[in-house]
Amino acid sequence: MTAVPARRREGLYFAVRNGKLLAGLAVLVPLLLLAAAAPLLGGQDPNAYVAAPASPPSAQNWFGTTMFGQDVFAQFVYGLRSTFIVGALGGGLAAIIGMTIGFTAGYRGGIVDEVLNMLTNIVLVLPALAVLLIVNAYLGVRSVGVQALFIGLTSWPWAARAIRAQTFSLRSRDFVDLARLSGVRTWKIIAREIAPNMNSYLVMTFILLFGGSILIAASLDFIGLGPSQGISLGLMLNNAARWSALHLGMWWWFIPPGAGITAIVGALYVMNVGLDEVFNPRLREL
Amino acid sequence: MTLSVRDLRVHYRTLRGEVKALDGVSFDVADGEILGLAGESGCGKTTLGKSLIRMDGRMRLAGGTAELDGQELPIGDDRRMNRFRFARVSLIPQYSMSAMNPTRKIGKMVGELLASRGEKLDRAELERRLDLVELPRDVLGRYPIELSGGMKQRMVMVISTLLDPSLLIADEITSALDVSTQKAVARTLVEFRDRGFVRSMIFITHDISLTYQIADTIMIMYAGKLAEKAPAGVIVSEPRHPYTRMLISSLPEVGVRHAERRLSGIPGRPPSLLDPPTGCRFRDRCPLAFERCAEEPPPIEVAPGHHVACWKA
Amino acid sequence: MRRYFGRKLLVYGLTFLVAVTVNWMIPRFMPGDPVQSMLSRANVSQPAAVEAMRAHYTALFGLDLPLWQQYGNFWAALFRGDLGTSIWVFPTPVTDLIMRAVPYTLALLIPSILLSWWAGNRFGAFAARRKWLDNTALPIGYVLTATPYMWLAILLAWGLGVVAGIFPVSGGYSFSMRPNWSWEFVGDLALHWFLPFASLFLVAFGGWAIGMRNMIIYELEADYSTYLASLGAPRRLIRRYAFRNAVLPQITGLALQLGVLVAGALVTEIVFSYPGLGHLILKAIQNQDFFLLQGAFLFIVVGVLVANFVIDIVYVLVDPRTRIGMGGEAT
Amino acid sequence: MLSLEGVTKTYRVGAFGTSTLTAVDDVSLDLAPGEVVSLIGESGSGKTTLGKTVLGLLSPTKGRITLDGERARPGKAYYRHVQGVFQDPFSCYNPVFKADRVLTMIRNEYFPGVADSEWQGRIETSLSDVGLDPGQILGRYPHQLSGGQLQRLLIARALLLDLRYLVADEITSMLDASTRIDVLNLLADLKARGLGVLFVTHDLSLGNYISERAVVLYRGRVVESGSTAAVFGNPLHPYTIRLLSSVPRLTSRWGGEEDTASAEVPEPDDRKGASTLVEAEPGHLVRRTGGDTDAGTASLRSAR
Amino acid sequence: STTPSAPSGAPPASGGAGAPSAPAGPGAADAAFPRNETLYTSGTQWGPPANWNPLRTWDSATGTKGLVYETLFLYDPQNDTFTPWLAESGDWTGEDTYELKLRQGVTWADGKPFTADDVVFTVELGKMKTVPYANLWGWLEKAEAVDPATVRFTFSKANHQQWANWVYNNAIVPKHIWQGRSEDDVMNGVNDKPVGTGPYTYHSHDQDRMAWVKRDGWWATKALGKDVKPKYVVDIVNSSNEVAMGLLLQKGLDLSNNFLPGVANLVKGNFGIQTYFPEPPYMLSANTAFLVPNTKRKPLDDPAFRKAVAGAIDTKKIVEGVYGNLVKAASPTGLLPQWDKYVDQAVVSEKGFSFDTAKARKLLADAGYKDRDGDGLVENKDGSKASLKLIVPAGWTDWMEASRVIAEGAKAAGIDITPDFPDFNALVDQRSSGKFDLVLNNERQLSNTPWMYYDYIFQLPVNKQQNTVNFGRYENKKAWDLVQELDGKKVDDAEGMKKVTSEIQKIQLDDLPVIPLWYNGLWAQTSTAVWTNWPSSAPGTPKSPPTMWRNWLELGGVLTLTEIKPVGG
Ligand SMILES: Nc1ncnc2c1ncn2[C@@H]1O[C@H](COP(=O)(O)OP(=O)(O)OP(=O)(O)O)[C@@H](O)[C@H]1O
Ligand SMILES: Nc1ncnc2c1ncn2[C@@H]1O[C@H](COP(=O)(O)OP(=O)(O)OP(=O)(O)O)[C@@H](O)[C@H]1O
Ligand SMILES: [Mg+2]
Ligand SMILES: [Mg+2]
Repeated sequence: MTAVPARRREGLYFAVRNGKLLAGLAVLVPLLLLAAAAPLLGGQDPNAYVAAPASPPSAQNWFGTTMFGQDVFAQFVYGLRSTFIVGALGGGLAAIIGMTIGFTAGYRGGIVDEVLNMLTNIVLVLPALAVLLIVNAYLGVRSVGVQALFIGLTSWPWAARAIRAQTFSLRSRDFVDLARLSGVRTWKIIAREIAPNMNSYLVMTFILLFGGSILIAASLDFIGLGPSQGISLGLMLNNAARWSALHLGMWWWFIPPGAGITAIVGALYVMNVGLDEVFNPRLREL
Repeated sequence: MTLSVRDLRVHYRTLRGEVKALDGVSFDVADGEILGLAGESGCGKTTLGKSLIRMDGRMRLAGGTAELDGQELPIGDDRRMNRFRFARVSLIPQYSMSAMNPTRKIGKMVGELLASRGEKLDRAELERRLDLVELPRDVLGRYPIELSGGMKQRMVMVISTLLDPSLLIADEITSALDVSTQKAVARTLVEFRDRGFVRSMIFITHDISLTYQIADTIMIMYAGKLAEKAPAGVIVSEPRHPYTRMLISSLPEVGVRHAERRLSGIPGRPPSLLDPPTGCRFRDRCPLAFERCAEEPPPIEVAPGHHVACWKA
Repeated sequence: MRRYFGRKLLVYGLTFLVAVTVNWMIPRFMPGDPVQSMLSRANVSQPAAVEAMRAHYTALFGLDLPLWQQYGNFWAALFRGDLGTSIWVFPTPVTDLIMRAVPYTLALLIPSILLSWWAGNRFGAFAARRKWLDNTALPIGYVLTATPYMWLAILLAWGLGVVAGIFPVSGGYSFSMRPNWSWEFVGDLALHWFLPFASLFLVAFGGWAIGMRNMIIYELEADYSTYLASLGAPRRLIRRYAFRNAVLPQITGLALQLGVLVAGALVTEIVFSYPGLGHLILKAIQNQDFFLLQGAFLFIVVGVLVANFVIDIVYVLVDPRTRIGMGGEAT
Repeated sequence: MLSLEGVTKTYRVGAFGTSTLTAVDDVSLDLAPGEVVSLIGESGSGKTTLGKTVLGLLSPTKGRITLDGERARPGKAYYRHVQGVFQDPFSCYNPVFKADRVLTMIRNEYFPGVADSEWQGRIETSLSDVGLDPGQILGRYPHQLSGGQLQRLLIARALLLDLRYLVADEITSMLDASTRIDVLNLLADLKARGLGVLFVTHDLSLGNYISERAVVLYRGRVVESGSTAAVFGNPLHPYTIRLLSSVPRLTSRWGGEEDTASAEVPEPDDRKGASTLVEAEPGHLVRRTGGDTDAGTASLRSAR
Repeated sequence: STTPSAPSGAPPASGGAGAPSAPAGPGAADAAFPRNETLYTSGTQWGPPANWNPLRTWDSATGTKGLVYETLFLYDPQNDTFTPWLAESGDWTGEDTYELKLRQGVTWADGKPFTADDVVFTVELGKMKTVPYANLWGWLEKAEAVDPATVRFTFSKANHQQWANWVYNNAIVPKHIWQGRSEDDVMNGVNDKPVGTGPYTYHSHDQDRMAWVKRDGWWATKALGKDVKPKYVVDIVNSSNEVAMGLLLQKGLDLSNNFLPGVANLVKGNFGIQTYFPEPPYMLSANTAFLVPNTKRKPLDDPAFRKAVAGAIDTKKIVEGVYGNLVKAASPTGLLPQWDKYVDQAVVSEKGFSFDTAKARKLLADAGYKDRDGDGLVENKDGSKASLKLIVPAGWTDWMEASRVIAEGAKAAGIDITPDFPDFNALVDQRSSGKFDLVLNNERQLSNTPWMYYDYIFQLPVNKQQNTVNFGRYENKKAWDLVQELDGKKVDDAEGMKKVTSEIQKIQLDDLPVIPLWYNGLWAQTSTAVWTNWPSSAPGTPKSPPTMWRNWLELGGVLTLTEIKPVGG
């Protein structure tokens, strides 16, 4: 007998004791705060030329400056911002699509499932980044939003698959039949009966999509298909590589953005495992 | 005396504290005996079975001993217990359908299992036993998925008893089956005992009628404690514990009809094992309860082989 | 079985169709005229000459035809294995360019995928064995998977290349070398290959290790493991079985990850200017060579599809469950 | 009258839907108000499928279901009169929510206009009808209630509607012996109030306990049906006989091998046209296959 | 064997190894280029070498024109002199006739002699419409070989300046090999066995490199006593500037013609890397970066507004911030320093502009541009918003940075400019169809005549598509007439030229059809690890341009190869 209310309370109990979850949050929250406080910390324009070019970290420029005399720290905090935005938008969109398709396919079954499954498989085997490359390369407008849109549109399939499988197993649970016997309509059953049972699962799916979007966005930025205005961590890496930061020994230019991405995505992944342990009694450690 | 369990206490560690699933259970199983273990859900049947062969991570041996063939079973020590498993104590799990590695051919798996225990596979004997349970010999060359549910269950029965253990524990192995299959399985178990593949057996089920069909002795548990233990016929015909009595009288037999005779259940629910009440645990639901029941009744032997834990017995 | 593969092939076929169509469509509906930008690079001073050249190249690339005809021609050419002519490296056929780059990409991808898969699975299974190992290995795995490919590549290039000077940080082989089968040359190739390989390997390795570790924990909890343990089977046997069964989903995982790995290879190549497909794609983007971009993209799609199909077949071969389920002998 | 006319349900099975499986095959059945009909059969005989088909949760491949002569159309109107209770009380409740949500759901869908106080009254009536104390039930989570309580709550839920027929699919099989009997008694009481119950079970003794009529299902087909007394007292089909003989009883132990001979049941695959239900006694139907002559039946009877 | 096999004109058959694609060179022995005989360069080739067609000056392998095929003259921009090369001399023998005397004893790499027929043939190729110099035949009437050493050209219109440009800009191809080639072949042919008169011949190539090998019997050795020093020239295909920088630092590269921001640090540091000047601007100037306003759009159609824009741009900030002082701010005329003598300083000091935000504001106010809605930015005269976009190709990072500086300065002066970074294709589209506000451009290079720049700025008529000139669609008949007049001035008539340019500059500075920003450098950084005596501003060193850029070998790049010396050699 699995019982959720108790599980909820237990969930909290385990959550506050789960080292992985806490460690993940400990990394993520400060970065989030940094991103939120970007205008305070990084000045108005992260691309402004504020100091002597190519200078190493100092009291004025905590992370040093770029080849052009832009403050790396300012770029970093603003970059965090767009990274979080891409993650949230891209991951969010992918989660919405994945959920819609997963729920529909899993719940309706039959021909609807077949068709959606086919669609999912098609998008799944398409190498997403290659598609994004193509699309992005020809795209006139390049902004964080557009980038997130395309990432969202291509990275949902595995989520749809997973949600479909979950829905499929939940659908055969008697309470769904009971809801139908109460005359509840389909979408309401999905939203009110099935989805609440997958809360934790959906959260975890979103987390993974979030992290995935960040990585994809970073790759695109790095290739030079990033937002043409503003700054992002991937773009910083791109700039650093482009302007020979490696050869000029300007490590302060390329280490922070990469470390930022790794920290965010890593923290998300670790949190995901933590959540899994919290919600999955089998994985709980005593 | 094959098995002798004394004052066995097994607890589950949980967030809210220790669940005292077995709280001082003592009993014996004789050579060649089939002990039927029955009782309401949650009374500790599975816990008892598990503790005799392999405790899972959350179980803790809080006390008590078990002796098999005069030799102490190190039930609290997973490592040392390994030597006894399979060879001396074996198990037919409830989950026979999924008990075999899905990606290994059955024969190969059996061979590897035996080899890992340092035993040699006696193919002829194995085939004889397959014949006995009416399995074609070529199942050994198949994957578990290629077998039907009944076949898998029989295969697991054969595997578990391959080393002729002294004690076999069968936990709810028939509850998912329909009556005719259930009957066949139950009979096979008896056959195994009769042929000496196993010396004695603990047959766990919540179905008293079924236990009655094959067990020599029936032990009724209630809330982690022994309520009554007696030869099968005695339990059914002259139960002494009020719980046993009420339990048996709530069983609708074939032929009993509502219109003619209205049966009734036992009111109330068993106590929580997290923090069990003192004294007789059945007290709250017992129509015969009196002051004395506030004290815990010790199991007493009211007749040879008939143990009851009740002041009124 | 036939039905299974029939269905798979249908998915692959449709995917291919979609990919080709998207691929064909995008450059044609995007702003800008490739011929015009090619000419603007040519930097010819006289407008009249430019006009003549423009008409000439538009016809040469078949861009003057009605769209449906261009689409048809595209397919027809595709089946002839003709992906058109590169604008950037005029007049080299796109297929030539791709074929030249492919060996490098494959030399990176195949070993890094297979080795990381193998080693990651081994390591994951190994880590799940002991708590302290698990607690140290796991974070490493997570950091590795969370690392963007290019960043790890940059770090390696910086640390082992620029600072330590052990490995070269760009190119496929030294500029002083000329291709031949001498030890010297092969060694030089290997030296250039190592860093991109290592960065691909490491990131993928972390992912597999974690996947395996999680998977094997589930398998160790599975009924068959419990049963074996109850029968006193040694941990070794149980682990072996669990490993074998946990590897199976990892095979499917391989199919799912393929796209990501290919993408990883692309950005890694860019960091190291390794003359593979990724590098080619970057150049195609930078030089707006959409014929080349299309070709490279199609090549990747086809490659991924074929690899997926191979994995599907392998999976059917190694997992009796699918094989038997498909035969319909048992339900 | 709730009637099934030649209901057939076919599933697509096999890993890729390659073959079909007829779970319910041409079943006709009437359920009158105030009557309990037990549907008996071993696992996989199609009981649940049939039950769900009656409830409109599955649509029949062939045949039809009528309520008072009108074709049943799953929807609010139909469910006002026909409801179901399922085998596993725990899985009938959404574990995320409180148990009484099943009641709220009825209110939202059927009685949105009813005032709170009136609704409270109705709940209390129906809870007391099933012998539950509202104080112990309301506001609790499913895991805080016992299986018996949950099953009763489900029945109480159905009683909130203008309920006339109830499909009870193995509603006691997950319950303890002692709780089980209470739920059975409740069903019997409801019958007295004019409710028609389709009681699905694989436990013959339970079917016998509360029902007037019994229908024995074997691999999707009715093999025997008639009054409970006739089917249990004088089983004619070899399958029924085998089932009965396999039931463990407290009054007698299984004998030696004497009953295995009767376990030979005609293979289900022989779906020859000759296989029909014939009336052996008034109101007692039994399936005869082509080769299964009167003589065969006689020999089976003597074997008992 | 260790003897290097004699290089031949034809690329050797690929040696069956089948290793990464490139045809292997002759013999297995030279698996590696001997370092001390090889010159490694980069910064020219932007893609794998794909053709050796000298007519495709924009994408043929580097050195196809210059190392293999040669031009009639070389031009030295520093000293404004023409060096006879394949020609011995060229003179205007009449108003409309020009006679070319060819050098004797020049042979093609296959041993055939170079004659007047080859020159006539090459010029006549221009009769094919798609050949880039097809327009030559708009004013050239005929070219005839008077004798094997003499060619006579008869013009319908004597465009002296253009012709002077033509003779040093176009490679002569061998008639005996090229005749009979179809137009498609001439224009699109790979010409994978280039046979030229130059000092080098094809050796091998791969995706990321082009290797040339010195050939014996180059005419200039005997005729001029000049000899190219490196036996091999390996031109490394640019993958990124970063790679070039890495190679340069590791001494794997001798001459990098890449734009390497930050190189100033390396020059100052002890890395063995030099640039032409040891101090800012470090590089010679190669072309002018212009801000081109669309003169057909409001408010850019108003010269006053354009002037305000010009005055609002802090060019110094671009030069220092974006380029780290590798470039120089441009003079208001935009003419390169090499053309200083054509600048009328009086005109410039009277009409020129300079960075002065306050003045820009005043200009705006005077011209009637006011900030009516109080956002700090002026509106059009009719009150509508004047928000302008400055387009720069996405990915051109230095320009992107520069455009930010421009926008910043403009905002300060009250002009609303936002940088926008479309893809190159899209940009080209917008630029040529006139659907833009402001665009950055530097497509005209240094040459023998400022006419080149004026042609670029003023050319008429304005077509629907402006492909290479007058992107701003500026229409001024008078100016265009002056430009054509300049074209007709004799090359040695400096005074006559200046008179015309002075007139042009007046119009230019009044109207500002384009706004010169800075002079892009002739990016060149050299390493002395293997080769020394690189051209530089220091006394006693060669002054030829240290470059392998396409179209720069005939500006003296090839001479640099004859001047450098092996270390210790
Ligand atoms: N892993 C566990 N953690 C905590 N408590 C447990 C655990 N497993 C069982 N229990 C508790 O221990 C008690 C005995 O459980 P056990 O499974 O032995 O009962 P059972 O008699 O086998 O019941 P059933 O008939 O339902 O199988 C119950 O109260 C149960 O809730
Ligand atoms: N959704 C389904 N898809 C395919 N086959 C199904 C499905 N549901 C049931 N079946 C098959 O139909 C047959 C009848 O199943 P059903 O559940 O009706 O049997 P049952 O008599 O209720 O059995 P039990 O006593 O185990 O509940 C079985 O063989 C079952 O495997
Ligand atoms: Mg149990
Ligand atoms: Mg069922």
